[in-house]
Amino acid sequence: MDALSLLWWIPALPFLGAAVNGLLVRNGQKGLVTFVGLAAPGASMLLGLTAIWQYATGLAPEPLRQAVYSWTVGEMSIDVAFRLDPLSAVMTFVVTVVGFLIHVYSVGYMGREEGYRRYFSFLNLFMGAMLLLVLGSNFLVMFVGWEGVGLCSYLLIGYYFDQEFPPEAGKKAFVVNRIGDFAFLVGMLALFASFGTLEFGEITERVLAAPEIAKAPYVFGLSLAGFVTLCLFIGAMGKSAQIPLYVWLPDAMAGPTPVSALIHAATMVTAGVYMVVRTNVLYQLAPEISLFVAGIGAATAIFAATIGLAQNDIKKVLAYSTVSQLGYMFLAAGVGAYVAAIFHLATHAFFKALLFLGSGSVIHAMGGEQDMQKMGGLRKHLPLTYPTYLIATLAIAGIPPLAGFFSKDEILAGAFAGHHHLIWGVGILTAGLTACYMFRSVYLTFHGSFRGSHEQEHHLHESPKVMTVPLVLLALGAVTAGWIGIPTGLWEMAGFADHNVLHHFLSPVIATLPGVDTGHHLSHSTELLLMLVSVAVALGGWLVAKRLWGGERGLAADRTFAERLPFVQRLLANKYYVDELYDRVIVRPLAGLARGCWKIVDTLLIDGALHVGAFVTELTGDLGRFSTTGNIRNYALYFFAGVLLLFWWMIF
Amino acid sequence: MSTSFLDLLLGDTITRFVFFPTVAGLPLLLMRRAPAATVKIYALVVSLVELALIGLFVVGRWGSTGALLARDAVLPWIDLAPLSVVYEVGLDGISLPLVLLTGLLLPIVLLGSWNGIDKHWGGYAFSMLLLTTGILGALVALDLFVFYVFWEVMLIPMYLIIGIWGAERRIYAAVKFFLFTMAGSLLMLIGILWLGWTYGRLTGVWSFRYEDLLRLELPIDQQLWLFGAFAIAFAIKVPMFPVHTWLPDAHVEAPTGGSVILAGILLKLGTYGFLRFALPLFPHAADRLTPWLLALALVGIVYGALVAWVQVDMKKLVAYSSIAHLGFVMLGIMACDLVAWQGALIQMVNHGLSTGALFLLVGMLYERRHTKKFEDFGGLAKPMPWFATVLVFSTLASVGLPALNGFVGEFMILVGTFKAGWRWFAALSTVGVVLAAIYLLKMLQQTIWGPITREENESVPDLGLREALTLAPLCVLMLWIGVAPKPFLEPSRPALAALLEDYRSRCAEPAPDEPLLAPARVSAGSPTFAAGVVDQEAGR
Amino acid sequence: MSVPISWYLLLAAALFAIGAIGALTRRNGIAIFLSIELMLNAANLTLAAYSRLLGDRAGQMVVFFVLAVAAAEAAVGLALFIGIFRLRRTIDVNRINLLRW
Amino acid sequence: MELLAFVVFGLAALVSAIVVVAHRSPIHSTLSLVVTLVSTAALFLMLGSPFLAALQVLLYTGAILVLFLFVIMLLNVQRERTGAAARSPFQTWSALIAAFVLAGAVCRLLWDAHGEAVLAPLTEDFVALRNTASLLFRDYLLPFEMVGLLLLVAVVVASWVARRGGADSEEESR
Repeated sequence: MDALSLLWWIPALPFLGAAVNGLLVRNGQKGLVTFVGLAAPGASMLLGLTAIWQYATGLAPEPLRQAVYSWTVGEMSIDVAFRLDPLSAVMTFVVTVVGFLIHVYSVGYMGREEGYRRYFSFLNLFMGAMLLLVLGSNFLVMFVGWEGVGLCSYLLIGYYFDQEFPPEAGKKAFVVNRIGDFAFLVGMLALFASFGTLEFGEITERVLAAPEIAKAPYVFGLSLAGFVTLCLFIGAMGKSAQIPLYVWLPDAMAGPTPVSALIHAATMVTAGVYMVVRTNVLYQLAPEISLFVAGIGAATAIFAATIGLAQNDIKKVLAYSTVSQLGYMFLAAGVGAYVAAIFHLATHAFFKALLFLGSGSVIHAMGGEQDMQKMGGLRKHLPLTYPTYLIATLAIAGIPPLAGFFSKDEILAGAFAGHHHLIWGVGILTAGLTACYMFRSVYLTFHGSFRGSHEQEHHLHESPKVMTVPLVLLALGAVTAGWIGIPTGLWEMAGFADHNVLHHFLSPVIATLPGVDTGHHLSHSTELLLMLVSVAVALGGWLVAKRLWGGERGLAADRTFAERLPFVQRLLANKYYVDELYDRVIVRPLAGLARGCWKIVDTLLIDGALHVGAFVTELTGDLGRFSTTGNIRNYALYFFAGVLLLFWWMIF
Repeated sequence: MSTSFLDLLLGDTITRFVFFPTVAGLPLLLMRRAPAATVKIYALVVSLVELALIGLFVVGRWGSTGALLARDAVLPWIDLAPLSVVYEVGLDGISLPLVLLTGLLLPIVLLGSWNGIDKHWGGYAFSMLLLTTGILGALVALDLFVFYVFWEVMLIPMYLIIGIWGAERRIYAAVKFFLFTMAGSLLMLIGILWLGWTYGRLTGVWSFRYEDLLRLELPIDQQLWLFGAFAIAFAIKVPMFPVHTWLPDAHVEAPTGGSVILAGILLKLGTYGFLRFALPLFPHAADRLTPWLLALALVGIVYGALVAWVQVDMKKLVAYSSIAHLGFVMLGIMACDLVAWQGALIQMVNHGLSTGALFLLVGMLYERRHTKKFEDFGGLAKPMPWFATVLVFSTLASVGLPALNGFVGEFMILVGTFKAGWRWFAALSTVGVVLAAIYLLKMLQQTIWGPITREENESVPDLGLREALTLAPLCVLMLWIGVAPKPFLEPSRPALAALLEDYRSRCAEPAPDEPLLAPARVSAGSPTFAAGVVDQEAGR
Repeated sequence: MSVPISWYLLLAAALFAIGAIGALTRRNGIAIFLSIELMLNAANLTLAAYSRLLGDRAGQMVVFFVLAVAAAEAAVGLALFIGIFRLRRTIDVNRINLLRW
Repeated sequence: MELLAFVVFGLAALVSAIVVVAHRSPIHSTLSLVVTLVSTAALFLMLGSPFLAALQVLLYTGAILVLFLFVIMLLNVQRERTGAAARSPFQTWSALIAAFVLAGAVCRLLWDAHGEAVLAPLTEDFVALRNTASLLFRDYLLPFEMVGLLLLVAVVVASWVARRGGADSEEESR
């Protein structure tokens, strides 16, 4: 089977599944729903893996482009086309595999829900849109997927639509994303206006052929590349939850947990990183924006990590952790370590999905309870969930040889190599904080003694197989995913040939521009030293967590902290009051302006002027009206007066 | 060979489908005692036949030239030397999408008014049919006098529809609608007469034919005055920012069908007028005033969106959203770029579909709950899942979600505007995209999501078969245009390209000091009719 | 001795003015009607006088038609008064102000 | 002789006209209009139109005014009320002024135009009824027939309007 010629079926299959489940299947047919809901992404995964295999063994690294049909013609000619190159291959792999596992998990997690069919329909829709995003050959198809995943995010966050909060959270997610999309759109416009195409390949070729076009001043003292990359990055800020547009992601936890795992941890939120790497040629030509990206990434990383320390909702901890890790990825992209960004994206997809699914298993066992203050000691009751969760925690904390270690280390090395020492420092600090708050969640959830009610304790049970098997498989990924990118330095020190598979595979995607220096190389000793430092920091974070929350200590540390530094604790627990700030500074003034426009401009000024005009007319009419007495004699008199006037006029 | 009006009416002509609704609708006025079902089915059949007539006419000419052009034989109408008014209608790629949309919306509107209109159904249906004739006539008129007549024909039925079948404040709304529109169209009438008079001064014969008047080269000051007269008439219809206040009132008070036709087609006559008349007839004035009109369009986009956001009435929200969406169309038209024009044209259709669907949905909700206020809704997705689905779908189309129709138009408009050099206008108008998400999602939030707060909402019935049939064609088209817009864009391209070519070449030459008569344009001049097929490259 | 033609005309003018005063000041509908007949009569007199002056009998024809029209007018007008009287029990034109404002 | 006749009939016409206008009772007004019309008929005779004189007496006094009288009696119209509310001094005074101005202006004009000019003597030809008849039934045949039609229509309409329980009262009772 030639999977490559069937490339467009990879996103099409999940769409088909969504349509079948959404329109044809009835609510009661649960078996059918499950079959369709799993078969579509499953088939898509198989097809995707086959295609990637055939591509990697046959065509690589030449990109494969497949145009399905032309969307528009004429001056603005855009094809609906797909592109398989190393970058999209990696993304497709991550999306289909993690996505399929989460689908399987959902069968168990969502089994008793009333909206089962709706859930699977939306989840399939999401898979389709996400695959459209990563496989799209031009900005337009990417944007379709980009908005499509946003839509699914909206629908799935608001899955529990009969409650007050989830739909609100969904709306917030969509709107905040839209703010980013607006910039994305402007960036696309600028690209199209300058290059006349939106194809990734063509744009890259043209920029490579004539970088001076992209470097020419455009607006605001920015070059074209600078303007476009700034716009695109603002788009990425929205989708990938970076400062200042990160506020929607924590709220997005209102959706079902598998949704958080799939959309708000593993796939959709990383789309921004994917886009930045996809357009790396432009970023390389806009060093000031790249630095900005790295700065925002680093700031987000540490900012979210500090908030994560003070959260008590297990999913909120993971949400801020996601924001923080996404910051890492942007940090990587910003300092030019594009491969590292994708690497971290891939490993993060595995361990963060695992964390979320594990937390889902916990929540499932707790009967919907998400507050860690009411948990504790769950490892006895959840014999499979605990080890997998622990593996994921170790991975995210950066303990070797798990996945997170290699990817995080590569990022930090990249930052150090690019002489961004401040950013490196922030990164390493964040690594420590990450280990700390992640182990805090492990200790509070699984260690110590149970703090919930008796009813809950009685109810505790391990999840069914359909949920635990994906956990195990993801744990496998969380352990091994890092091995595809073991740093070149390590191989060489050990005396082996370089087997940094990922790096070799992805390097054709990373443009090499004359005059742009990307090859920062560290000496092996420095590299090793950096690794040791980051491992030490991670272990330090772990130890701190163990000291504070380990064993039977439970929440004592949190209480002490709240007593000693009530201000800081409140600040962290309330997420630095950013939501409130936005509400006061942006939302309310805007609503006031809108109300002013309506009540003052529309009703008072425009309609008022109109009504004044109408009143004057009416008044004039009234004055004239009094002559219409209805008395025939008056009319006769008018008539007579008229005759006299005529007479007068005729004679004189 | 002399053709009579009757020949046109009976032949396979534009005239036939323009006048068919009114002629076939006349019996409705006599059916005062007939059972309601008979009246309704008769009207529906008439509307479907009308759709078939339009469809057959278009299909019959499809592909013959590639550009789909047709025009009826020209009939003398008022022949009092030196006054010469002719009846001349023609169909080209610019009017085609709107003609098709009109034909499509007519049966949908009648079906959507099935139970919502509770008195004088026959009269209502006849008003709709008469309105259709007015709209179609204005869209195909090739003589400004004929255009004006049809333009005014549209006014009366709409006035009646709002005034008779509207809600509580219907009289206020109807009068406001009437006065606004009338004020504008009288200015336009003066402009038309002035043009005819000028033509008469130059040739000895007053003519109002579009193609004749296109040959007029006027000095800039006259152009500015005349463009102003036309622009005000069309801007009121669109409606653009400071003259928009009739629209929310008209929409809120109008019955569902009236709102659908009003938003779906009537408003487009304004933008169509800009594209067809105001720009080509007065290119220099249009060129000079472009930044101002772009600014007004931009203000309309942002302003409409902001005001929509704080509405408490569902229908009013949709009405203000129309202002924002039509702002996009105006942006595209004034950008004077082929892509933008194509986008503007397709956006007119898109807005008709998605806003039409939204108004139908609001109407269905109103029939069930007799209220349009947000505070009375909430949580309706539970009792009405299909309603919620279609509402979300239409809303997303309206928001401009890619792969649905709204995005195609917005994107092309923005690309064209940006490409034409109006970068700031394009960039700033994308703010409207953000705001659209805010207010439309607010609408969803307050109607279908959340817990049910009112007891009456517990058991609202879901969509029935008739309602589903009403909405289905709209939804299918929304998805189709969004996924594969190419077939919808192609027919109008040659006509737009020719128009743009003509506009640009005329702008390039300075305006004369005295009115002049340019030689008749054979090729690109009068949009596409003379030459039949226009060179595909003409627009570039 | 023969009477100057202007005397007839002046007499007609005087009658006309009197009729006009009546038509404008009376409130009784029938009285107004009578005044109008008076004015018609004055006009007839003028016509007859000019007919005589010019030696053209066309003027007499016109008078004939005026008379006929006056008859028709009287018939319809009086019928209207009867109708109005049935409705409103009065023919006082001050009270028949249906068209007021 | 002619002068005397003119003075007598003219004065009679004037005086009775004033009575028509000034008397409160419609019956008296109508009766004094009879005097005016008969006087005018005499003047017609003096102006050489015996046909018109006859017609005036027969048609006006004989038919129209009798109709008036019938209606007045049918409706049993009272004298005009003279309450303060019924008076409208502005209307009255302006009517008087306007009428006098008009009359004055017309008189002035006529006097200027004709002065003391005396008429030529009457000719047999002018007075001859035969000639009048030939004029009416030959040259003016069409208008004559149309006047007949007009009268027919007037009669039909009048009888329809005045019928008991007409359209108006039907409207009223609904």
